[in-house]
Amino acid sequence: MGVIMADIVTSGNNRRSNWSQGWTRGKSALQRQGALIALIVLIVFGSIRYTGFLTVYNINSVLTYNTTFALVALGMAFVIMSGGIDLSVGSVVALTSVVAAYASQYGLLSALAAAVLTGTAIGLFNGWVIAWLKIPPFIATLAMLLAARGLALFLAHDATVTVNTTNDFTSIWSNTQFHIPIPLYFLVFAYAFGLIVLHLTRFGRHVLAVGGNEDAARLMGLPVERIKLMVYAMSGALAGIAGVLLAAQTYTGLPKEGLGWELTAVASVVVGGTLLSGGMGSVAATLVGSLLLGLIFTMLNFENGHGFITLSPYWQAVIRGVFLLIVVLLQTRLARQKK
Amino acid sequence: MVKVDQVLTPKAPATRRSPVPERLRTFFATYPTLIALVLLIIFNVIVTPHFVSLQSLYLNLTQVAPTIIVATGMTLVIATGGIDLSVGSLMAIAGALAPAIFLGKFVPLPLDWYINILAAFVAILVVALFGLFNGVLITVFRIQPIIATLILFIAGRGIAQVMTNGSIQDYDNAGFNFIGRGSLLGIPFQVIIALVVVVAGALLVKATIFGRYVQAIGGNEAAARLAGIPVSTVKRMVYVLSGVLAAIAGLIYIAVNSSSDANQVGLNAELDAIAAVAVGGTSLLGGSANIPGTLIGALIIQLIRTTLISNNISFDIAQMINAAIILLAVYMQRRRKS
Amino acid sequence: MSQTNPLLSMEHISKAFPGVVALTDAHLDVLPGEVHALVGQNGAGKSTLIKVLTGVERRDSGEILFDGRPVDFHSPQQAQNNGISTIYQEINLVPFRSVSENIFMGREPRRFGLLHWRKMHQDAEKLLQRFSIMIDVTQPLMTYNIATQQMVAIARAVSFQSKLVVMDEPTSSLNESEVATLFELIRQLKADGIAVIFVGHRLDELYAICDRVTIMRDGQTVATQFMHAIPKVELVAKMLGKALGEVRHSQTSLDASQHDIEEKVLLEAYDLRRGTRLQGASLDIHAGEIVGLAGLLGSGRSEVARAIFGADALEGGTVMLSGKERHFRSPADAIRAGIGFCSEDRKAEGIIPYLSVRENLTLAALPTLSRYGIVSREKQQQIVEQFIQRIGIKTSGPDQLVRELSGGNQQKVLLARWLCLNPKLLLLDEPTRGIDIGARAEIQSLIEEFAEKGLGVLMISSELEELTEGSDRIVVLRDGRSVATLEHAHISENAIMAAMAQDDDEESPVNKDRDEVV
Amino acid sequence: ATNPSGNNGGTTNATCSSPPALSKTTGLKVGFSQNESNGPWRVAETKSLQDEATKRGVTLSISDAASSDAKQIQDVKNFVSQKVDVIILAPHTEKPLAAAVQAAKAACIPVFLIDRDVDHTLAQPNKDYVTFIGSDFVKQGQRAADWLIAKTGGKGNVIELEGSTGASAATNRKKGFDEQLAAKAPGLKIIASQDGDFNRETGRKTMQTLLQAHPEVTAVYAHNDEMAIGAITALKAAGKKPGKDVIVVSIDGEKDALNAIISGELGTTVQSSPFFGPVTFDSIEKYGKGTKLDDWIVVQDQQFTKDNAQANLANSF
Ligand SMILES: Nc1ncnc2c1ncn2[C@@H]1O[C@H](COP(=O)(O)OP(=O)(O)OP(=O)(O)O)[C@@H](O)[C@H]1O
Ligand SMILES: Nc1ncnc2c1ncn2[C@@H]1O[C@H](COP(=O)(O)OP(=O)(O)OP(=O)(O)O)[C@@H](O)[C@H]1O
Ligand SMILES: [Mg+2]
Ligand SMILES: [Mg+2]
Repeated sequence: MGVIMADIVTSGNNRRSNWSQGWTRGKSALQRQGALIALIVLIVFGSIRYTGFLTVYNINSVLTYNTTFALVALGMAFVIMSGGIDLSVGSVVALTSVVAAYASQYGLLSALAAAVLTGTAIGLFNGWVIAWLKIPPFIATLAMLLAARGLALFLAHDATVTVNTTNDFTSIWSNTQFHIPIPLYFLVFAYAFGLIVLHLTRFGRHVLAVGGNEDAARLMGLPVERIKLMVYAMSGALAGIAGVLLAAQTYTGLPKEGLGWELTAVASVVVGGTLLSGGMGSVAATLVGSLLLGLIFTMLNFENGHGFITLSPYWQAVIRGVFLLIVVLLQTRLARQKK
Repeated sequence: MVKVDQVLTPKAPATRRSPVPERLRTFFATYPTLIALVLLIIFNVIVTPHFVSLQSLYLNLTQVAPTIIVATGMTLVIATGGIDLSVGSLMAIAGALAPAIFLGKFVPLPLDWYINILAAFVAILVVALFGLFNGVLITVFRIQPIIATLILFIAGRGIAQVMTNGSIQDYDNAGFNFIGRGSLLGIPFQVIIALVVVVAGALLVKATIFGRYVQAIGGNEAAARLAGIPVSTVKRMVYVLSGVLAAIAGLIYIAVNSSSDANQVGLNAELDAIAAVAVGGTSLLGGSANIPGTLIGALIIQLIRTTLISNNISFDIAQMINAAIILLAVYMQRRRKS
Repeated sequence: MSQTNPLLSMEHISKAFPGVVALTDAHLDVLPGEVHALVGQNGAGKSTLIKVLTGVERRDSGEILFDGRPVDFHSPQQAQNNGISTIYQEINLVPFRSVSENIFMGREPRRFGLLHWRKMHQDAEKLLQRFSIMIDVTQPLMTYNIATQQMVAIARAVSFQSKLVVMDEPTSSLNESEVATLFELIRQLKADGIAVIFVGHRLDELYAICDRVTIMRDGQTVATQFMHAIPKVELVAKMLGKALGEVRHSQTSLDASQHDIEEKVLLEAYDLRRGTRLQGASLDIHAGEIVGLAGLLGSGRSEVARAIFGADALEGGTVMLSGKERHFRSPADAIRAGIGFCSEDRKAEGIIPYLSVRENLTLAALPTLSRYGIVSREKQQQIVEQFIQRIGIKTSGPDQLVRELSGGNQQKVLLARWLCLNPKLLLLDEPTRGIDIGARAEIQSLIEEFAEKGLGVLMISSELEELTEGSDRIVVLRDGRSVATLEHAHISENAIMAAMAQDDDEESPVNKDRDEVV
Repeated sequence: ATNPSGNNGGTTNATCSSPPALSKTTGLKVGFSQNESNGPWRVAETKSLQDEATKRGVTLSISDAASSDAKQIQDVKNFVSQKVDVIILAPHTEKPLAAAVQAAKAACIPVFLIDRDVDHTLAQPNKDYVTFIGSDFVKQGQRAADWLIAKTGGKGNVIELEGSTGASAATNRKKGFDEQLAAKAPGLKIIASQDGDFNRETGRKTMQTLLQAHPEVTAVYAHNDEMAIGAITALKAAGKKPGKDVIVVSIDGEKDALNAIISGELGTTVQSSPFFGPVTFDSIEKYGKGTKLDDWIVVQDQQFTKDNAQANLANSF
């Protein structure tokens, strides 16, 4: 008897799930496309309008330049999926670039290690403050935004720190492998890693669970604190790599670099269709979002070079704001339509 | 082993201590911050040379007044579960607009007291509209507050710079500068404004429906809507309010310098305000608004700044100490998250 | 049985929360392979006792022996590993994640260190089939209704192969058929020698499935007995701490739902339509009438209520209130027109956890309690105190945060939120879900009382007994359509089941269960 | 292992003269990379270049790095992508922008540095870039010191308002001033030196605070006019008479500063000319004609005092 009744419930459920299959899957897919569409439009527009836009040189320079931002955004994506936020990344990039600069005399690997360890340590501290001291991520990492900046300036004695240009250190930025700049390998590997972690490891799913419903995650016996700790550590580590690339690119540790990177990263993640409330998100779309927001700067430079109109930096700021608005609106539209 | 129908001797029902009533609770939330403030003052009295003087009181109060005003608005925004990153840029817009008006950049006007009022009024009105813009993005287009306000955070300062072409507008207008430089009965006028704003804000939260609605929305939006609360309207009003207060702060800011630099007005104001709110014991998760706390929070942050500068602590160390104190203050009154 | 050592014994447990003493010297012992009922009024301390056992809350004092060893769990995970799996009172799963992930969260099957998705989905499907639930396990949990979510939670808990399964009000959001399936499963567990602690307020269910019962009141254990050895009334008496006489009286007062229904029609809803969930539901409610709304989960009961209330926009159909056609664009409109609505989901759509009982209770009434936007503290206080004692909300005072109240008491606060407006029409979606029998009687007579005064009530409930007892007329929904209306004489559980399941088989699972008891 | 071009696999022929030659002299397409646009000085600099460019019929495309070294390098690379003929670079900081210079060189585009140089260990004038056109910041500091010593007779307590921490202008203006005092007038003690971030507001706030900690101050040295004007506001607010109780000296020579000198509130300001337009494009033309330029074309700065302020209002900014 019970079974018969249950079958009726079941049929209801099936109808329901088919019905709902649409919006949950389609939604996130479309949100990703929101950024993708914009990116494609931008590239096509640029290639048609500007000479020298669609050249190997330009593509390489744009991609390598945005690698640092993309790495930071990847870390941010995981933090946000866990229901948190990391405002310290910009300062951490600055700090780790300084550390890398000091360590550069011992060669690339040791510099890389030093910077990544520093970033990880900072991330662990953030995670500890958030998970164990129960201080909201926004404040905890806001404080770290100040502290890491201060530490960077302190270590660098308020100046830039020269890197060793005689050994292999700067090759991480300037060398190429199979005609592809080294930084791009970092970009690809980092995101491939991110995809695997998110979709094929317990950790990835648990991050989403914590972001989706922390209490539930705890009652299900997930080590919520440890998961948070690792997420922030990951963000710190990626910022560390970005710091190394920055130092290699500029021949210096830059204690004052990375201002406002945290917001760019958050924007990239959101433009990629990840919910700031946590529990849902996409790695691939974060890359798209980050490239999208990076490309707009290049576009503005080319537009000025185009000589048609000269946009003052002030107008450029306005345009960037409007652009962000358009992309975000486009996305919510698409998401809404399907829903 | 198991005694069937065993009836344990029923004890008298447990006596229940009544928990601290709401007022007290908010007071205790404020309490640790108060202690921190007092400690800071004592520290300064001992360490900082010439700290105990009307001069330094005046200095600290005037320097912190704009932050207090902005932070009050930020408290309400945060109480609804939102955030407003655009306040700094909005300050810049107000700061760029008012002089442009009374200097007759749009229409030549006589430099007269009512023109000053007009200029201030128009500036506030326009910025209020920008606040509404934030509110609409959030309520109508359902864009998350950080991103929605990030748009004006980026574009807003640009707008102000475009208006002034990035150059500094110097002017000579004692009448207008009164809001930044004048004083009534020996109290700096901007301090009076700040106090009025704080008191009004506190009353708003304590006594009015609006205050209740703000906290209810931050606490559980779905429930608030089902209880008949006009969620969208309330949210929009909150962002407009935040805009208006930012505008006032912006006007004070330029009046103090008697010049308006779109690149500088309100730079990092959002961080100061958010820090003040958090240090003041308002949960960033929304659902509560502690305006007196915010006042104290702002004072603490201001006092740290002066302490560090006047004791010649270099910027880098200062930053780290700043961070430590913010963490400490928030830690002292964090509320157990459910 | 009495010589076997208990699997679990909790002795002299006490636990105090800031301002509230939840447990004082509570006892509980559970034998291997028995189904042990844990009953008590709202706020008696049942959930707290369980949370203390599973390490969610730390106890202030007392011993816990599990499997003969003294234990002191610091986290649910630890309890889990030691063979205690738990279904907590509020559904605690992750809505965005797929059903199978929710089931295997924390122990996902892996291959070469990476997740083995296919296996996870297959195992999840197999598991759910034991509950004869066939759903797409790859879908996010949130796409399914509360009942399905509850079943998933149960499936998860059972799948741990534990020695003890704790169920805190597992049936509160299940309908009869699902309850039946759950009971089948519990019997299987029992057969496998697994013990079950079963917290519930529906006495029939307890008698149907439980071997022994522990009764709690005010954080203390008042009695532990064989289920059959204690008659219902005595059980209730012990729960409420009243003399038998009183209880008998209050019990019978339940069925006395005879009051005069006024002629004038209060609400008429024709052919309500909304997406796939509502496909032409119609009903009308007279002033002073209590209309029950029955249907399987997903039949659209909530949607009907929400649509009338203006919470969800209608795509078709008309709503007329006292003869005038109305289009409520928001709940606010509906409330102004004198309608109140209690959502089925207390946690997500009801309480505002960090506001006090006072603010929660008066939230909807604020406009009436204030002039020029200034709220009158006195009026607020007045109303709050009145309702706290009138419907017996168990709280340390109007200033207590509502999140600190027990589930049932939160529900009472929400009812009060509407009653204090004295509305024309009240839409109640599962109003007594998770409410103890005493409070339920109070609430029902309260509803009666307001109905006397001309209040129209729409009552959604998955408990047929409640519907048959409580309502003057019953409308039955199936797949978003109203398929039957049962007037007084024809109101019977079987009639309803037949209508909602489109099934003439006289025997209902509930009766089946009852037979075994009696 | 280092590939000094700092350019990622870009296909550019590394075989070009050093410094890269300028093929044509007419119809030039010039890219100007400004490092930020905050404050009157930068605005004036950009304007000067723009005006001169229009005057000479040169198409000038401007990018703004918003105070980010990384972005400025990228801006220069964008110019490379756009194949401009000449790049004018106002480096944000000395070392990082060497990378930009290298990138341009690798693409055989001549670079002219203005107002700040790059680190010579990483890039040399007349090799990697054509020349550096700019003032001598250390000298500016010394001149401010000399004037103050003369004015005060070498006695008093000085508060120093520093420019943005790390900026070469700040470092060198401090160096020049401090060393000069130490050498010539040990009686002038620097009682406090704090970051005023080159802007009026921070200058004012810092001054206010320092003032209340050090009422004994008799002189203020600000690394630029903006901070000096902020300091004057602070002094007045504290009821002190700038120019009488406290002597204020600074650097830049902007209009407000000259007005302050005229009204007697500011002692002197050593000019740091932002008018790079003429000199830069002259140099470009010379170079185009094949002339070899000096490594450093020093911009001759004036100094403004009560005597010449009025007269020079015109060529202030
Ligand atoms: N986190 C908490 N903070 C403060 N008080 C609490 C907390 N949790 C529970 N209480 C109090 O402890 C008492 C027991 O609550 P509990 O949830 O155990 O009751 P219950 O028997 O489960 O009631 P119900 O049947 O309604 O679920 C209640 O008075 C409740 O107010
Ligand atoms: N496919 C779905 N997508 C989203 N939510 C759903 C879906 N199916 C059901 N729900 C939710 O599950 C709940 C139960 O569905 P519905 O309300 O239609 O049935 P019901 O008869 O009201 O049952 P109940 O009384 O348990 O709510 C509703 O609140 C509905 O919002
Ligand atoms: Mg309970
Ligand atoms: Mg429902």
